[in-house]
Amino acid sequence: MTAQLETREPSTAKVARRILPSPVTGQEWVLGAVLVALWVILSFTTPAFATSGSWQPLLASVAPVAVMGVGMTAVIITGGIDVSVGGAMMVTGVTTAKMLVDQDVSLPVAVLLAMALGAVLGLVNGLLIAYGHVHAIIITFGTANVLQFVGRQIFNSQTVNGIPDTLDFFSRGENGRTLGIPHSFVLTLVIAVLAWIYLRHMRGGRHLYAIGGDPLAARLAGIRVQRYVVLTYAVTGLLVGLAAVFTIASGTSTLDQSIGSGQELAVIAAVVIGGTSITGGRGSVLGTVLGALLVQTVSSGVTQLGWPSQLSDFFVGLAIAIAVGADLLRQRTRQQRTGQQP
Amino acid sequence: MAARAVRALLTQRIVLLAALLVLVLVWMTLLDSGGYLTGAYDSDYLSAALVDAVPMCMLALAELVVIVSGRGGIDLSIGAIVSLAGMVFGFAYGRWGWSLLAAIVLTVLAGAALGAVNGLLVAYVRFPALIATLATYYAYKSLALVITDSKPISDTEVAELYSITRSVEIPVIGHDLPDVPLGVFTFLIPTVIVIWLLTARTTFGRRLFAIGTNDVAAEWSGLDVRKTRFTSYLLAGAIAGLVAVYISAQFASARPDAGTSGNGLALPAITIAVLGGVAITGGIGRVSGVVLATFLITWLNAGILLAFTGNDGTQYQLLALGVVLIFAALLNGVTQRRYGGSR
Amino acid sequence: MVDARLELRDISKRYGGVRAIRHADLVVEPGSVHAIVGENGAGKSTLIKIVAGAEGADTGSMAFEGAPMHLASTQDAMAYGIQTVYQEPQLFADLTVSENIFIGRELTQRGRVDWAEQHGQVLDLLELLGLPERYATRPVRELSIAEQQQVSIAKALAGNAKVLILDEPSAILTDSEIEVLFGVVRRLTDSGVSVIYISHRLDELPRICDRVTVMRDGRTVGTWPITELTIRQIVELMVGGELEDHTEARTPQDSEPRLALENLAAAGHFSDVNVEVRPGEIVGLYGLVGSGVAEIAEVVYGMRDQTGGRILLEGKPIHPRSPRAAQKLGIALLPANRKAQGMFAFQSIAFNIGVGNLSQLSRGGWMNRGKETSVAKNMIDRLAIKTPTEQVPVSAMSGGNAQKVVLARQLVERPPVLVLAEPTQGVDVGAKEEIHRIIAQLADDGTAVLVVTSDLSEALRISDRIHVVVAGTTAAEFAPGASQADVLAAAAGADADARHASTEDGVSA
Amino acid sequence: AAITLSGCSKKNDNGGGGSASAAGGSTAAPAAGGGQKKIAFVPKLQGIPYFEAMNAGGKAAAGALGIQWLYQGPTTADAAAQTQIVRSYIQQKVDTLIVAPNDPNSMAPVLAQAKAAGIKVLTSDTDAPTSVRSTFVSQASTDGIGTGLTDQMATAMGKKGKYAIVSCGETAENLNSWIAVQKKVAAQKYPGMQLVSVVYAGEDQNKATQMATDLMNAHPDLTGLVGECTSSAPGVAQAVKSAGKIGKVHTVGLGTPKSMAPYLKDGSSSASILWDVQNLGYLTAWAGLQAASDKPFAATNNVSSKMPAVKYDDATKTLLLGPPLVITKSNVDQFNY
Ligand SMILES: Nc1ncnc2c1ncn2[C@@H]1O[C@H](COP(=O)(O)OP(=O)(O)OP(=O)(O)O)[C@@H](O)[C@H]1O
Ligand SMILES: Nc1ncnc2c1ncn2[C@@H]1O[C@H](COP(=O)(O)OP(=O)(O)OP(=O)(O)O)[C@@H](O)[C@H]1O
Ligand SMILES: [Mg+2]
Ligand SMILES: [Mg+2]
Repeated sequence: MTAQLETREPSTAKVARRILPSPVTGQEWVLGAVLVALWVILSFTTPAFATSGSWQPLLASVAPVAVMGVGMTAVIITGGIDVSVGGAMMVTGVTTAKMLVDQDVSLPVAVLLAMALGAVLGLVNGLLIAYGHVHAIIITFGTANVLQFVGRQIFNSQTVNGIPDTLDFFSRGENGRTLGIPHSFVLTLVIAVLAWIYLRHMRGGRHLYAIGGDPLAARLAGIRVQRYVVLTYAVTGLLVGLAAVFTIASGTSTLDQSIGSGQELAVIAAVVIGGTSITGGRGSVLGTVLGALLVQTVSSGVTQLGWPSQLSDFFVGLAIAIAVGADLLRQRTRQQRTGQQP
Repeated sequence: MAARAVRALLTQRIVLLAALLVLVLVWMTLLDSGGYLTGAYDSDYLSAALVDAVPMCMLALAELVVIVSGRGGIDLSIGAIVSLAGMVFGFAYGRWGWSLLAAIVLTVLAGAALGAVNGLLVAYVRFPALIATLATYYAYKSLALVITDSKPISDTEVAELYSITRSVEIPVIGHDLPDVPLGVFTFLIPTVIVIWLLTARTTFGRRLFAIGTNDVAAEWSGLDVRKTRFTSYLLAGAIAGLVAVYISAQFASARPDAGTSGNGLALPAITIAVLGGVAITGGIGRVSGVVLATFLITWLNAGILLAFTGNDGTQYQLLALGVVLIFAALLNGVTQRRYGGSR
Repeated sequence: MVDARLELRDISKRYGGVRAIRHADLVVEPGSVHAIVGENGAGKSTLIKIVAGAEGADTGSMAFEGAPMHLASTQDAMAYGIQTVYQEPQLFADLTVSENIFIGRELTQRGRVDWAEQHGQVLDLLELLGLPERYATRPVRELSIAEQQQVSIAKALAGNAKVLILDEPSAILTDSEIEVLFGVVRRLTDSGVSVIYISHRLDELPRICDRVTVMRDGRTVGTWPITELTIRQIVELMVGGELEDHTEARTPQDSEPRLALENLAAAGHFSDVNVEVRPGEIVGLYGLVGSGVAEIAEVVYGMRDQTGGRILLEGKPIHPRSPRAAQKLGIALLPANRKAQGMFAFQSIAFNIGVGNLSQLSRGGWMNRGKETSVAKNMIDRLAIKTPTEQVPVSAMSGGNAQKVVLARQLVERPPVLVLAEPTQGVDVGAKEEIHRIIAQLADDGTAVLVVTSDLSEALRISDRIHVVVAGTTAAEFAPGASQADVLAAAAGADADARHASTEDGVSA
Repeated sequence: AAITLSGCSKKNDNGGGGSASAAGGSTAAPAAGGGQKKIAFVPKLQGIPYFEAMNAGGKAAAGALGIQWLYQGPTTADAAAQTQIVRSYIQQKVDTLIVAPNDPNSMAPVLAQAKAAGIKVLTSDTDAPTSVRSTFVSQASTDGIGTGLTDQMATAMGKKGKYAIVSCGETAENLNSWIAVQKKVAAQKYPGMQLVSVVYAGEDQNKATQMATDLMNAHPDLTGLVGECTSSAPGVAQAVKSAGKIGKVHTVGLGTPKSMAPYLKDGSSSASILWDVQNLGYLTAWAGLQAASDKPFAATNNVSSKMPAVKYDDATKTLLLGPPLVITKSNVDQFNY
């Protein structure tokens, strides 16, 4: 258009004005407030809650869910879903653990290996979904089962014993922390921030939202939809690999077949609590990280308060219902304000 | 003629499933006669394996109902409902000394009530179904454990209930046929018939498929969209309540993790429903497809246990389920483009 | 002589068994506005989708400024400077207007989207189209349909266009918005841009375009300078024959109104709507898109809340709160948007007809399947629906036949009041005729029919009386045979006190 | 379906009948050959060191005793998954079926089916007392384990202070009965010790670690943690180690030697109560063979050179491996599982 219509210099006043919607969504404010409130309440009711001995492990155990959540957020923004992350975590986890034990690989090699393997698994999902024209939930249900099989075959009915402390850098001991924060969580935050910038400020990120909003229109706008879809699953796989590394790092020196089990639901829960729309087109990684923190705070809180540990899932369910309910309510009032009928 | 058969095979899930089922049976029988199996793959074994098919098929039918209702319909909480309703059954029948019939009625009502909560959230509050049922999945699962302090109820009344799922000879013609688990007659067949009648022969079925096909058009046609969707979740809960009774009987104890231990019952049920041709986008799904898919997976699994010794057996079951699901789904994707849609 | 900007030769395109385009040719000159007209389904949209790279042609060749052009994607077309506004707005509801305009070709600086630069350009575009600046940062979800259409246009303008394709941009714009659009189009052509303009509003053509290509049945009938054809000639080329004049006026029964709207209002959409429909009468409610005419039908059918006035049925006030309630009262409605509001796509004809009449087709919740089938068969006969059996899914039917199925759903019970919203939108001439015949037949049988339409020729052709809705109120009433020009003028708000029957020749296509 | 259904039904011929497909079945395992007895064991869960060590013991017995040892476990610790496997073993016409049931009551009906099919039925590791099982192969008495754990905990904690238990499956029968004994013993012998909490982490090590951490935070004066199963025992030790509380919080648990070795050596775990799991597997296989050969158990049995005097209690029909073993850093390296 610039050729035909002389462009005005954007005045500084206009640029200064809010160009994008606010960087933090309403859902994220609510979540942040709820988290702070919970932390305050817990600090008063269980004195040890506010100590480093409490929040360091909490952050370390949030890291895997949150880092996978970053990928899952992107996947769900495009209108997809990945229920195979648990299986992928098992496969990457056991492979990495075996490499650590048998080959004595170094930290960078182990991390790269885990991420590369995860990315390959994600790539398979992505290719099947993008080019198979099948709904993501169906494909990933299928690959979840296949990955469970593959993981167990690699385990070969044994646990992986004597995992060396190569990965300690990520969360264990003094050199596993900076300013008291476990490196796994620091890295998760770094990745979340990068993802946030990508999703908010880079072309590719905006295209993911467009794809989730209307894939056909996205194609007509010249967006290579299939390529992006493949990419998001591959990146999710890559982050699953990293999450597997975190899990090994914060775990015991043995790895057993329970690794990854139930993670898909935990990750999806964190994403939806964070305000990402399950139908695609809307969402943010910041909310996902907060969602993961909320879930872990709730279950830790229940144990620390001395309530039956079986109750923690009840509160997780409640948290999902309330968080998403609040989001729905806000959307509805906004719609009413703008006078639109659904 | 051949082209038509191929087309039917590719475009009609029922035909594909039937062909796969025959393939599995023939293949396993061949393996058996070739001496590659560790036990006989015979009619007695297949019939005994139906014990597991009963709850699986019933829950897959429950998923059919909610998935067909559309707008992202799905019920992740169905296994948790089985757990929680099962505890209700355990209390009523095992502890409070209710009669069996009264206890069953109460359990089904409890299941329906738990399903109604999902229905309320999804149909009236307009939660996405995946989220609503994820939330109730966590909540119900937790409550089931908390209310009995995690202990199963296996008082003698419950333990003796096993009799309603044992194998029986089919009357009159049954002598030369294998005994069939009683649950097939007392639970599965009635449920299949009821769901089939509901979906294919009643106005509820018409409304259900209508809202699943096109929510907006259903509203414009004067249908009560919300009530219909609500009812579908309630119905799924009621079926789960019935499954809770069956599982309590089959395992002679009401366990608080009956539907949630391991991978739980919900994900396999959804998988079977999808394999049976229920479209995840709503509006498409047939009872016969789900029944065939259940039989396919049950008998494939039973065969795999005889074909692979050691831990491999159960591991290959996972592989088989995953591969069959992906294969069927991809095939559908292909046919949708080539033949313009399959039903 | 200079090469044409765009040259299409012998283009054909099939969709399964449908031959959407057959051996079509199109030559577009630089700096001109080139109209493409044709009946619904003639292949206009398909043709421009091929030019836009959204669909591939099966045969034929394309050239751009003399050089062969091969398009594998919309991106390829955009690289040539071919920008398209599709018939259905292709926008992303959760993204802002600003983002929508630049989606797929964001301006970037060091990898990051340059929001400031984009924003500056968006403000210019909004100003150009007469939209408020504050829209730039609003999610598209919060805009009206017409505003969304304008955003689509802005989106096409933001690209460096050499060819701008507008597929029915005016269908949902108001007159003043159309004026703005025309201004933009003229500025573009002045700077050498070619504009391909598709419209069903033939009266616009002389004002804006230089040449016109007529399509019929997937073929390009020919291309003429617009000055060489009258509108009537264009219509005849479109339908491929002489125009027959509209049907003779029917004589409505003289009785009390069955349906009466008294000062009916829905806040934000319309107010002071006054209409009466007698048994056996067909009343047209004509208004441009956005005039509030569509919302009137929604209120009568209980889909939208009324905020003032009264709806009287047989003289008694009613308050339908849902379509269900409206149906119980005896009001049936054919929705405007067949695909979204009417069709159960992959379900059978019998299902589609039966689902709106479940209480008649069932007892105690049990479907009477024999009756369902026989009713469907009966309807197929009555409405002359072309289908081998009643089990065919409506998704496999043509537009006109699918529309008849949706209509059939409302006619099973011979409703006392029938509201038809855009009854022939997206329907062929032949089917249109038949649907009009069916409507007349219904009226003859005593139904009170209210036709809500934005298609003037249709309103003129089938109504016994026409109310024109302007800016949300019933502004004028016309008797049958009114001239198109007068009604249009009234609709545009020019002559509010027109209650006369002119005999000037009106075009009724 | 017609193909399989057309074969005649064999419901009334419990073995010995020699039907066509039974013959097919036996050729499937040519190694079985002559009179080798088929002894099948169904663990609660596959792939965990405990049951895989039992499997190793069973395999050793197979070589020594000339039996065919079959082992197949479910992928999740789930009663339903176990019954499928049991059914397939019934179909394979094994001679003896031995089960470590996830839920004893749930297993009872299908065990009855196995017995009706002429198969000898035993339980091992976890009993199903209400079932038709003829013998229970017990690793150690419930009292022995509960007392052992409590004694070790008391020693480590100095017989006083607060402690907590991180258990696994909420519904696991044997874990719950051990916990009951622990509570009783502690109340009687160690009044200074106070059990503050019992939490359930499932079969998930990481969850056990997290819960143990939460417990230490909730009770800053906590000095003891019990890991009640093989996945939570290393989990609680890891939690103590990560929290830097070695020496302040003591842990004991039911852990397999290899997984506990690093923790025993660095002091984050004081002791692991277990038994020689491979011997238990061997004993299980041996008991299976005895049952299959219809040989009764003596009050004291010479099973192998390692197990010269295994006691049998006729009243409870229990074969007892022996007293529990206390694994500490001094003897942990003697085990290879
Ligand atoms: N994706 C498709 N698949 C199958 N048939 C199609 C498809 N798109 C269009 N058609 C068919 O191609 C023909 C031409 O359609 P097209 O949309 O080009 O018409 P049009 O001239 O733009 O009509 P309108 O004025 O209603 O917009 C019609 O018969 C239509 O049904
Ligand atoms: N969007 C679409 N997707 C798939 N097929 C379509 C689509 N639109 C139209 N068709 C197919 O195109 C065929 C012709 O459509 P079209 O609307 O041109 O019919 P027609 O011959 O004009 O009939 P009628 O006179 O009833 O309108 C239909 O049979 C239908 O199957
Ligand atoms: Mg068009
Ligand atoms: Mg048509």
